[in-house]
Amino acid sequence: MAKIEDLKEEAKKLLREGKVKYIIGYGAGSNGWLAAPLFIKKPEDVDKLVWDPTCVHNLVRFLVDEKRRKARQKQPDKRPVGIMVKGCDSRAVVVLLQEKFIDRSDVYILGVSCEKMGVVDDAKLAKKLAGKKAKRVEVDAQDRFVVTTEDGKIEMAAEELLAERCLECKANFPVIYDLLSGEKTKRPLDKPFGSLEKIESLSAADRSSFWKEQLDRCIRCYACRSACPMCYCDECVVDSINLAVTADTTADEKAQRIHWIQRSAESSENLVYHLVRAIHLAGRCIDCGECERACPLDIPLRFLNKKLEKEAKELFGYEVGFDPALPALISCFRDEDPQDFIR
Amino acid sequence: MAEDYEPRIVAFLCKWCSSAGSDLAGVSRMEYPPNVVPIQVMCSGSVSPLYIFSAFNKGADGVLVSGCHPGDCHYIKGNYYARRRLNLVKKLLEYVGLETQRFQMSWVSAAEGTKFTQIIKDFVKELKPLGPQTKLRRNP
Amino acid sequence: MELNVYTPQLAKIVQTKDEVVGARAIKTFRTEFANGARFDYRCGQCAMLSVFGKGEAMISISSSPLIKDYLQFSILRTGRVTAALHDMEVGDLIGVRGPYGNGFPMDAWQGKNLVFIGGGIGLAPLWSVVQTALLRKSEFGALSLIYGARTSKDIVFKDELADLKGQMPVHLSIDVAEPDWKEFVGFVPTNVLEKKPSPANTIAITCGPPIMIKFVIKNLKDLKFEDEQIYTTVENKMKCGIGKCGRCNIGFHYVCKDGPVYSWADLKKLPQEY
Amino acid sequence: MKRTGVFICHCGINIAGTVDVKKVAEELAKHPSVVHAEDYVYMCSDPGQNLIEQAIREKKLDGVVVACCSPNLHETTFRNAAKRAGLNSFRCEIANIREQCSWVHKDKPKATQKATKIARSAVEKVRQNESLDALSVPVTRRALVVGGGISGLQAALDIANTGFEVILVERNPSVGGHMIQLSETFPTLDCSQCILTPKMVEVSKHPKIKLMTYSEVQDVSGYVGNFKVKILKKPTYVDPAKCTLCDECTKVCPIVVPNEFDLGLTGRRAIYIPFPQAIPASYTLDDKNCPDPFTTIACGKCADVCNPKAIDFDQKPEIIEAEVGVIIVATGYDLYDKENMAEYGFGKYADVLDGLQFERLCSASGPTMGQILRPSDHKEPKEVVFIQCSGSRDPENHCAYCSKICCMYTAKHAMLYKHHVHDGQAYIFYIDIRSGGKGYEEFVQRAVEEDGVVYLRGKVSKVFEEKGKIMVWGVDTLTGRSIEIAADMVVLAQAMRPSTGAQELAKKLKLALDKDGFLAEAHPKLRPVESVTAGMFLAGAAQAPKDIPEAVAQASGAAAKAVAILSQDRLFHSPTVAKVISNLCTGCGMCVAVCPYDALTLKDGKVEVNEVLCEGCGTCTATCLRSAIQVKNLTQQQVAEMINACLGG
Amino acid sequence: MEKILAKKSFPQWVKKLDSWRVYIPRKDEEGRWNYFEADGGEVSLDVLQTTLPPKKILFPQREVFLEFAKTLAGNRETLEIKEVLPEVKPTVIIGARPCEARAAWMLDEVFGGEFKDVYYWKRRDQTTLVGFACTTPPSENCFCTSVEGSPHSEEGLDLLLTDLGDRYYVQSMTAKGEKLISAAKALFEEPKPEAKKQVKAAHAESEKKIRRQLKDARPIAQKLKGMFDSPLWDEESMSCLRCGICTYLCPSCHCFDIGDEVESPSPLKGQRVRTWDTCQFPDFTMHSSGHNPRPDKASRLRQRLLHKFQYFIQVYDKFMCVGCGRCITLCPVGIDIIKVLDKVRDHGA
Repeated sequence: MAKIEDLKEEAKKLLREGKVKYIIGYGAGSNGWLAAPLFIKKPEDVDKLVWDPTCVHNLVRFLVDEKRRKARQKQPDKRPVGIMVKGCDSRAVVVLLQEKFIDRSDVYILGVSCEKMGVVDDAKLAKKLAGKKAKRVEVDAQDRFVVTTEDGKIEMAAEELLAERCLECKANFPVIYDLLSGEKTKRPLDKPFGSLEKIESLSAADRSSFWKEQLDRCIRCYACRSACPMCYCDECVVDSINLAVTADTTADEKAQRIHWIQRSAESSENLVYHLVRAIHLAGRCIDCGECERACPLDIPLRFLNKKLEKEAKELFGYEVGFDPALPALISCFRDEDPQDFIR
Repeated sequence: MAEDYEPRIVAFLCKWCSSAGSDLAGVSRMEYPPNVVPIQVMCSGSVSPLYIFSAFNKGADGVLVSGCHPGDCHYIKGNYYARRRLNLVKKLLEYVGLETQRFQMSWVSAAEGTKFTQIIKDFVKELKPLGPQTKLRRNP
Repeated sequence: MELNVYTPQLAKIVQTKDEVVGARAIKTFRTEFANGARFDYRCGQCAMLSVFGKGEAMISISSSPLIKDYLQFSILRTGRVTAALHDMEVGDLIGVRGPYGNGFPMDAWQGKNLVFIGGGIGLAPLWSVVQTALLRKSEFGALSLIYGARTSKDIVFKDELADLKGQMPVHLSIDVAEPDWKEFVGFVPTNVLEKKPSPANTIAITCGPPIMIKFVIKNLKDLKFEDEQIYTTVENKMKCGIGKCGRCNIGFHYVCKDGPVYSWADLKKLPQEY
Repeated sequence: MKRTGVFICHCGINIAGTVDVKKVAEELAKHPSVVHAEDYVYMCSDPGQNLIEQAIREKKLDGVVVACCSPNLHETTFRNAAKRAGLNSFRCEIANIREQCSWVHKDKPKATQKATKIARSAVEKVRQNESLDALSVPVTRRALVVGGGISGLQAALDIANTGFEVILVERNPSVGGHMIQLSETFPTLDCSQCILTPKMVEVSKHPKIKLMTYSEVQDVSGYVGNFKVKILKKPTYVDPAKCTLCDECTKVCPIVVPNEFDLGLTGRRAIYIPFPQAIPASYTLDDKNCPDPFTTIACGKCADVCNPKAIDFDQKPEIIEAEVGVIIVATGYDLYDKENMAEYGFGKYADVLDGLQFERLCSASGPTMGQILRPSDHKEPKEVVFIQCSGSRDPENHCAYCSKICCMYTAKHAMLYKHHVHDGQAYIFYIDIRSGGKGYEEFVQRAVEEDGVVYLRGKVSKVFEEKGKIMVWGVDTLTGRSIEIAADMVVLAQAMRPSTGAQELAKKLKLALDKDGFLAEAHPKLRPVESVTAGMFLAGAAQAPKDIPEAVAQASGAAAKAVAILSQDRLFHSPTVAKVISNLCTGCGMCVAVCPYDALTLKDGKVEVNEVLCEGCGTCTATCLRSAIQVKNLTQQQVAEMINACLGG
Repeated sequence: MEKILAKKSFPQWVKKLDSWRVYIPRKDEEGRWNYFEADGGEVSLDVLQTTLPPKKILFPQREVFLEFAKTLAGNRETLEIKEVLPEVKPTVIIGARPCEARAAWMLDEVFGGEFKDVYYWKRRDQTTLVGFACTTPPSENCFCTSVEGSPHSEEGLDLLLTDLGDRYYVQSMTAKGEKLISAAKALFEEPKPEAKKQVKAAHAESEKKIRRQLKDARPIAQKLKGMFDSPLWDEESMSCLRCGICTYLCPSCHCFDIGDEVESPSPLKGQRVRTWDTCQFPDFTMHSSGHNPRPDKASRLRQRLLHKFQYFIQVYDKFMCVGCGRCITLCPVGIDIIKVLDKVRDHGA
């Protein structure tokens, strides 16, 4: 993992000179081993920044909050926000730029490269520890993980703890940044969509029961869409109520709000909700894995999004998150797009 | 499956080609099963994935989207967007275990009454052995 | 059988009247219970109305509890349920449950002058008090009404207000001048300052948009009304109507159950979350 | 909307024979928004329409559904009826229960159930229809005609003769198109140039026609009645006003290139006049070949000998902007590429020609002054093989379609050949003969009977050169005999293709192409001269292979359509266009990217609709992730309810 | 009543409860704990914290209130309303944590009072809660002792089981609890005096094992009254995602929505249902005019904390937090209610 001393220096300078409003970074969490989002307004707090494999969050999500905050303010502070991004997170920035949700001048991007590492998968860690609780997770000089529990330290090979998405990462370094910490090293990648094979190889009936079992657990807490930087709509199409209401919204508009699905957490409604979410993220999901991580019921949501990422690549040669000038996946086509499924 | 099971199909037909093709089937007095209820849309490009999910959610056993042949779109290129978007929808539905036969897309021109008829016949025939669609359907 | 607090009684719409048409349409409904259910309530209380298939909306009752034949509601077309209500006609069935909330302490006001200050649809909850006060006229001192709306077209109860003028001073206002308007032009709070109701032995009761209430209260204070002399109602989003669903609270008060009527003395102690 | 009326048409027994119309009316009456439902034997009849009008007035209906035949037939009828009764015409919807129900089913209960669903779905739609008024825009009373062949010339003249201005754009130095290259025309054997040149002259002298040759359409924006076009005027380096047509320049020009007019059978200089009767009558210095691409030096000899000093090397390309109300596209055809017909030795053997080359050989103004001679040795060919369907009607290898005119012109060629070479023999290989047309069949008969042309039914399997002869092998499928002809010349009736560059132009004009690359008409039967874009019309072979009379007819048709627009004060446009729900829009621009009409733009982070450009296709709706853009009267809310109605019950 | 139940007899006892619907926590293949209906399979109380508390059994996420349908009799349209009360079968929740039972004891207040919630009480009255004292804290974020609870608290419970190695010490607090014992009398023994001593010691020991602490919860409640407008809420809510995890998974959170679900628009047919809702969703308090009294994350975080630590105390003199720590453990961005309240306590100090 990159050392971030140079980044801290820059952060201090930015805050001291008032070039950024604040900096979104990672700090130590108070609950267990995981880092937590940290919002730094003062240069003296910069030393609270941490960078290690527990920095799993996609902080780009908070740019959405920042935009909403600015929209509420009468005279918003137009200075950029500093933000720490990993490779995957940086691709989220690219998508937000592509969709003109933010302007390049809204952000000062402090890129950190995961280099050969990535982030820890909490489910994998929990399984390894079988009930014990980790206090710290660190990386040693040999790029192995060292997990500290109440009963002492356990060493593990990186692959055993790294999130699946990190093992399938296309670029484990930021693709857009103002300052980059670390090297642009790439992990060799044989099967970029290898983790899907398990589900793809099932029969239709088995896939159906797999997803039913998974999605029946959903309680519609909407943590998945709340954690997602691409789910920035003010009003989600699956919501049955209007959220984006202004003085101009007519009673008819409110009355005509479509009930695509019910709020009730039932099998069919959960499935449709997640299908809508998946299709809306097609060509937009950059595989930061936050939806899956945030899910309290451990629904493997990443498999839905990753599947469409794979199809976009294989059917249309579309790769998301590298070029802000690219049209969106569904707002372009190629004459040779496959149509073997059409009669 | 019970012999008298009749699948319920919603067909989104673009106004200029497929709906006209379906009209031609009528004018030519071709016969096909009455399982399909058509919804005329302006262009296959306007068929949102939400329509498809919703139709299945409200109880459709099959959904058909039919538009103009490539290059033939009344709106120049709407069917190309539809082709890309609905391919993703199809892949996604199959991925979550919906039988592949349940969602279909076709190109039917205004002159292809016969083709339209054949597509509906085949669709109904393929859906019958599958029985009612329960996966996306609310309160099946 | 145990009473189910969530089950509405069926009521038939027996009369409708368009008060205001256009984008901010207001319609007045009178309903009668289909099965002769009893419904005793106090001025200022609300009822939860159901349009089956659309949902429920909490609406204040604008008829006087002394009139037992019907319930009257004046409803602004603003969302899914109220839009559906506006589409209903005489003979259609809705659901009614309630009454909910505390209501105005009319008995405590005996012997006092009452000045009603309303804006827009805010006249609806006041109307129940106005009607009741008229029916019990001997119990109160002088009555008067200050009421305003954005335009003359937005004024509700136009005919009733004309009749009311024979029974108490009625001061009307509109926000922006119109050719045929003879009365005050300006906002309601300004009209309050203009008409200068005396605080002596008087209770001021104000209903209307939050911003209007805020300035009415400020102006009443300037006219030397004490906090205890000012009453208002609070509106918040409600679902259950009985203090359980958790959304309409201001501080530890559930507006549906502990409100919606507050004296300014009580209200100002609570968080301003409405 | 609460007060919907539903009217169910029996259409005699067309509907009532398979659909229990009473039952449908009964079922629809149960719908909460339906206050009136009735059936009648012929809704489209006057009494039927009266029923509708009466019900609207008496029951204060705010929506009408007529369940009857396809909306393509009587939508206007019933919308007008609704309008007469004081209802906005967009509050009337058609439920198609004939073409899409009664005519295609036999089981009455099931057809009745389906008809009920279709009608219910229409009720759900109409319930939420907005009252709309047609959008209106002023008209620029000027036409643009693209292409100066016979179709373009005819269209331009027809429009100009009604008094409207026309801009005629032709990319070549002269108008005339392919027709001017022809020698005689079938079936009358008129001299092609003789009948065309008067039209060319008329165009060039017409006060209402602005002729722009050697020019190309670069860009088109706007919408029907109000197009803005950019036309690139390429420099000719010769001032036609000064040029006296003395032809001194060509004599000194050192650069020789193949002559397009003679299809490469002859050469021309870099400074040239395409043909003697060219309009405008002026020389063009072809800057692709001068200066010589190899030496890159302009020798300037032409300027030296030009007495009137008409040559100006400083001319620059010019972009001319113009506003027009309508556009007629008449970009014509080209013949199928030589490279593609290598199997017939085309391009390999000098004496294998295509039809147009043969026309030049026959033409009195041609390279041989009307004598038919072999290009290889200038000898008179004694045996000539004509091959029809060269590249046509061959879906596996070439074009799937029939090029339509080849049967006729091949007969003409064979005939002309016989007229020139009396002792020669003409053979025609054909698949079948398509001679539909006035005097066409007689013409073919004449070729056989009077001129002794030998028709051989079958395909040519091989063409190769042997001892100065072109050997043609084939099979006569009528007799089953193999045929071997040692020919002196082979003429291929090459397939017709859309002209080069037509595809690019179609993109600029946002016109649709059919699968073969010809411009697509709005409706194959009912709107054959209109394009899919309002205000743009098609004429001639750009739309499909056709012969001269057909091209002229279509050109006149297109001109009539164009004039119909130009003679309006204001134009009306369907108001069922996109609308933006602004507070949901995040300004991502995905809809802007998909709009086929550039009707959407981003402004201050929100999308705006140019209602006049929008055609209401709804592709934006399906693209928007937030349902923030909807097509009026076919909103997602409406479709959602329609889906419900289609599945319920 | 106090009894001893041998651990090996525990499964037999569960089997004997066949006239009840029995819920018990179980681990699925992926290692997630949850309450499941006992299906005759293996049962044990070797349980860590379930993701979802047993709240969902007393207060299901979706509950049908009534069914409505329009029917056409002849030409007369009628609207039929049918109340749907929950099916009432006696239910036992075995292995509920004492804190989870305390939450039920709080929900009893909410759903009781002047307007009794029949749907809740239909279930509640039929439900017997068998608690399992936390001799090992089920979560590292447990802090029940800070909010007037304990790993062996009895509020809301009918029976409390305490692990004494090879036996459970069984305390019955109610007649409902005793009924469960009577269902398999033979399996239970009278406790010996030393067992009583053991259980006391175990309980005392269990309190010490609680790792996290919120000091001075009552004074914090007092202090909160003055902190409504503090900038603290904004700072602490910066990382909030506005998801519903903290509240949906909270044993005591009970906010709900009532809405109509239409099955068929024509002829009208549908249900009125109650579903869970949460103060953390922006639409929760939004008026139909678009005005929102709690427009931002700060006001929503404040509402969650004040509801639990101020308002509820003002009305019922109880915290509306049982200290189970779920909101801390499962918050995707590590918002820690203890840390936030620590800041409240230390605010201005």
